[in-house]
Amino acid sequence: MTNIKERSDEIAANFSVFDDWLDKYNYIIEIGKSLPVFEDAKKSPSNLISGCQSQVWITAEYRDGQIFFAGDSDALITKGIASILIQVLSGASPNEIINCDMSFIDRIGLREHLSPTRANGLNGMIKQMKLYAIAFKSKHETII
Amino acid sequence: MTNIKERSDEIAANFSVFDDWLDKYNYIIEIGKSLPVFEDAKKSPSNLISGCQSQVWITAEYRDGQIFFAGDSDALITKGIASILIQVLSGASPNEIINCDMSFIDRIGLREHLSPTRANGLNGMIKQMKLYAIAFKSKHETII
Amino acid sequence: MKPELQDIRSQFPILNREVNGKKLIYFDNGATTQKPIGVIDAESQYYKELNSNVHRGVHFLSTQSTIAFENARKSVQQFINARSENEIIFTKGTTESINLVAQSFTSLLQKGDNIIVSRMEHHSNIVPWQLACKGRGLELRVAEITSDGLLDLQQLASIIDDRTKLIGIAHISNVLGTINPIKEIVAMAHSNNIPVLVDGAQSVAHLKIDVEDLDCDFFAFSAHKMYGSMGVGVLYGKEKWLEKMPPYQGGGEMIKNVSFDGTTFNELPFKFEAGTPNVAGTIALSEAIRFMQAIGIENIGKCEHELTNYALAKLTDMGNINLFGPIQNRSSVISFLLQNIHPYDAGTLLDKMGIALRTGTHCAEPLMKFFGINGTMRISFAAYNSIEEIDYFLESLHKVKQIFE
Amino acid sequence: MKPELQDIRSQFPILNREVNGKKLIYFDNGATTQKPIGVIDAESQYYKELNSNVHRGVHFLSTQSTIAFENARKSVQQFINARSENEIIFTKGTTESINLVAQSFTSLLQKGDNIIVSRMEHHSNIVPWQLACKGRGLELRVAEITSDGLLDLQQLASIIDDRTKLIGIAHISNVLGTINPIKEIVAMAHSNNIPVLVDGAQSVAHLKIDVEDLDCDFFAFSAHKMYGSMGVGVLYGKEKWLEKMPPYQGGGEMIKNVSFDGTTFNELPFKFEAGTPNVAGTIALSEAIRFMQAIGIENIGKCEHELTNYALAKLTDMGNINLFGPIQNRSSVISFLLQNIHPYDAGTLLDKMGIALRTGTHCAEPLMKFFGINGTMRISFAAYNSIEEIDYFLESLHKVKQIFE
Ligand SMILES: Cc1ncc(COP(=O)(O)O)c(C=O)c1O
Ligand SMILES: Cc1ncc(COP(=O)(O)O)c(C=O)c1O
Repeated sequence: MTNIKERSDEIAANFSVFDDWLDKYNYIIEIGKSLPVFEDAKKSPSNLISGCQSQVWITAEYRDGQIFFAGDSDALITKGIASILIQVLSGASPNEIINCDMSFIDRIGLREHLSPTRANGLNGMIKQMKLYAIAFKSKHETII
Repeated sequence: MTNIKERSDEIAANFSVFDDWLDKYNYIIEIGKSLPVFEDAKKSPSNLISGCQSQVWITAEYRDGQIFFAGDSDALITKGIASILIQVLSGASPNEIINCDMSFIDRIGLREHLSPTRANGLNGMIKQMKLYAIAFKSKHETII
Repeated sequence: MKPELQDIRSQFPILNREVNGKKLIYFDNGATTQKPIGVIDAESQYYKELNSNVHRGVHFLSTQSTIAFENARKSVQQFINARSENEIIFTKGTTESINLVAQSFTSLLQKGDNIIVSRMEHHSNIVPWQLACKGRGLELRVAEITSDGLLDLQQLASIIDDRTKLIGIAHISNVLGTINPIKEIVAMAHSNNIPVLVDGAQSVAHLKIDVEDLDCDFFAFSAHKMYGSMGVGVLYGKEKWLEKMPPYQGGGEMIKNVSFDGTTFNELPFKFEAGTPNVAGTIALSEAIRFMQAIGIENIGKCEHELTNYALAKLTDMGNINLFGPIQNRSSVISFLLQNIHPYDAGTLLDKMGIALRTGTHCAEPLMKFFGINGTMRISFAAYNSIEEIDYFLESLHKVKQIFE
Repeated sequence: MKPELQDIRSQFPILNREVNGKKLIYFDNGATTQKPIGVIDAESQYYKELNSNVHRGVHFLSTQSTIAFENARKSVQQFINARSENEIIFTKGTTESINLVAQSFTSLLQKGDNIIVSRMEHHSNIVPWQLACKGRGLELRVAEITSDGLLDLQQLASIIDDRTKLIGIAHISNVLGTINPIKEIVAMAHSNNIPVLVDGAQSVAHLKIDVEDLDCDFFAFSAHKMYGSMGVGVLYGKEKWLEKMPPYQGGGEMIKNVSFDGTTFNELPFKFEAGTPNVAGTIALSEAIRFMQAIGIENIGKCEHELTNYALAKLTDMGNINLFGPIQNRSSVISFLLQNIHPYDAGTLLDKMGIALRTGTHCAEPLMKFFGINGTMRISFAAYNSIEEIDYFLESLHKVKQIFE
């Protein structure tokens, strides 16, 4: 098993081969296509990340100390970004997610998506995924 | 009898001898002192020109087609300016006052007092004096 | 490019800049226009030479600032042909202008009265009324539109009744480009003694505004959408209404006398201008008006019209595209969707190509719902845009389509 | 003149100008401060390089504008030591900030509740409450002052009861220079569960503001009184209150979703920011903060304190003068009257000598009434003022006295 750091380093390395923005975005779109199918039933308002121009849904499951995320978006670039976050964060523990360092987003050249502009969903997705981690932590880890 | 034009030309001529602002203001203050005594009883809210920093009161009387103004102020410069207006406008007919050209104020170098700043009373005084003229015109001249 | 257009463009420093390594093409004028150097300099010159608070000072800077500020009011009055400077209230923008009316005017109404706004309004001409209606027990009615994005005048007539106390309507839709028939609406409304508020945010930079001719009761707009600075707006209101309406905000400037026993309010327009105004921005607005008048507002409209027709024709030719709004008698705002491509995806890639356009709901969610969509792409033109820019944009749009095919 | 002061002065282009043929001496800082070139340039650079609407655009300029705008919010947060950026609401000025609270907060109250403001408030911290009280059936109570211009804390304690729902108080009086004991007042108020609104218009440029330390619930100020642009203000509010309060104005930005069936509002701070904000002015405010921090707000305060003590001593020596306000623990606002000389007369002549000071009621008529006067002359200092300027002013004041003798 790899950890968040290793997975994000790997993604950053994959991105480092592109010096053309178009190739980079094509790659993001490709990554999005690799996301497992997300059933329409899960595209509910409660799973929707609010405030972004594209619709993006994220769900999370807790299994044996690890969190697994799934998601989808009606916009391909947003879907690709969701997919990157899901790849990096899925399988980590609540604590790892709560404390994880998101600077890899900068390294893969997606910093513009981190802007406080509410149009894009990246900040909203990260916030939601961390909220899931906090919720699972308080639900499961104080009991154990 | 002189008319508004002649009286204002005369005042402008008197002012033209000063090239120092201090002399000019000393002269304005002097002119103020020449105003006839204005009884305290007439210093009522209804005679007060509103909106200026100094208190200035203006009254008007109609006699045989002519309007005669009186006034006072608690500030000497304002009193001087009131006095100039009273000298120029008193004795004129309502029509003359309603239509009179106030450009002499510019010529005597008091243009700054004409600013839309509500701090000074010049605009307010002129407005009030013209209002008196309008009122007297409608009261007396439509009857005659 | 025509030499006149070069002349205009050269006044806009930002048009020389590159974004993402590409020459900037700014097609987001509906959101805010760029500023000519005359406007930018007017504001900085003010701070370098004249800066002072207005209206109350006896000193030179204050007097000069006041004169410049009140002259700006005069420019605005003449620009929109208002009868008097008392009808020109400075606010911080269209949104505040509408909120002022929504709060102050509705305080004169009775529970059960109603207000009408249209389906195509910007949120700024919806939410203030929702808040006021909720607070005062009024009803908000909706003037519906047709599928080609025109106001349905028959339906409008049918929802007016004797409890209708105001109609709020955009002069031009910020999504569809529809130019609403204000004079007709005003005639209909006035025959029922109903005042009309016109949201002029999208028209003031594109059409000659004559409030006397329109005969509307209120007209609201923002300086920043007409080559002026941010933080300045105007509310035009007929004196007969403004006189009746209570003050909106309280503070300095708007009072005649203050005491704890009772406060009296200043005359128009000051009654509605509480606090230190944005003097620099207001003076810059008069410079923006001068800029527009130097070109001629009709000339601006004509050039934009050409750009709009050209773009509409080319976009239609492109195929696999949905265009929203009327085809004729429209303004230079074009909303569209590429089939099977999310506007956010397309907008993100076009940005990489240097093109600034807007994607999303354009603060008009009820209108989006009407069309059953989540958003559109929107291009909107100003005096400095060119056919060449549109050609580059069309090329780029082709590339985007290829990427997503 | 000290070299540090020369450094500061050289940043203010307007200080080089002459008025009425004399070098400008600007002592009207209580009304508005002058702007350093960094602030002026920040605003014009924004329009030359970055201008765009914020928050909703996907394109480069919009993203960069949004980042700069939100960074400005962060600067303000840090500058006044707020806990979160959500507590920083941008408005158009102190007056609007107070109106926002006066309308929105009082909507949570019941008929018969009361609000307290002090006798020494600026109209901007009186009239909004009068309007709100009238609209909602609340009572406005007055915290009285002593003849030396200090708040009467005993009387304040005596008018607080269990229907008291808010206390509004100036941090520093714009007439007297009194620095009110905010922490003491807050402690008294909080022990009765009453929130406190501090009008910081006159303190923010002179004292280090720490809202956590003051523990006030609201703090309002204007950029233009702290070296920033006109048309920008701040309302700090504790999140617990802002969360409870309904929106003030409606429009773009402040909503989450809009429909005619029901609209939901955005999160803090956006819930209170309807319409296009003054992005350029807000960015310039962060530059004004940088300017102040570069000198050090404590240093500014110290220099102003020296100027104030010097001027107070010399004015006292002059004789035939009435000084208002406390002698110690005061700010750099000095109000006075020359015996038998009308402030307007003196101000007019001093203006001719190049000195900009303020005369009149200073938007504090209830305070004028308390002292039984119609107005005062007021000088007020900022970071760029000097002892030399005060000397010239004193000389000029002597001349004025001679003229009227
Ligand atoms: C104490 C005080 N409060 C409020 C204000 C109002 O500020 P603004 O006009 O910037 O809204 C002022 C400014 O004159 C002031 O001195
Ligand atoms: C039609 C319309 N109304 C109102 C507004 C709001 O203008 P502002 O944000 O300047 O207040 C806009 C701007 O987006 C608009 O397009």
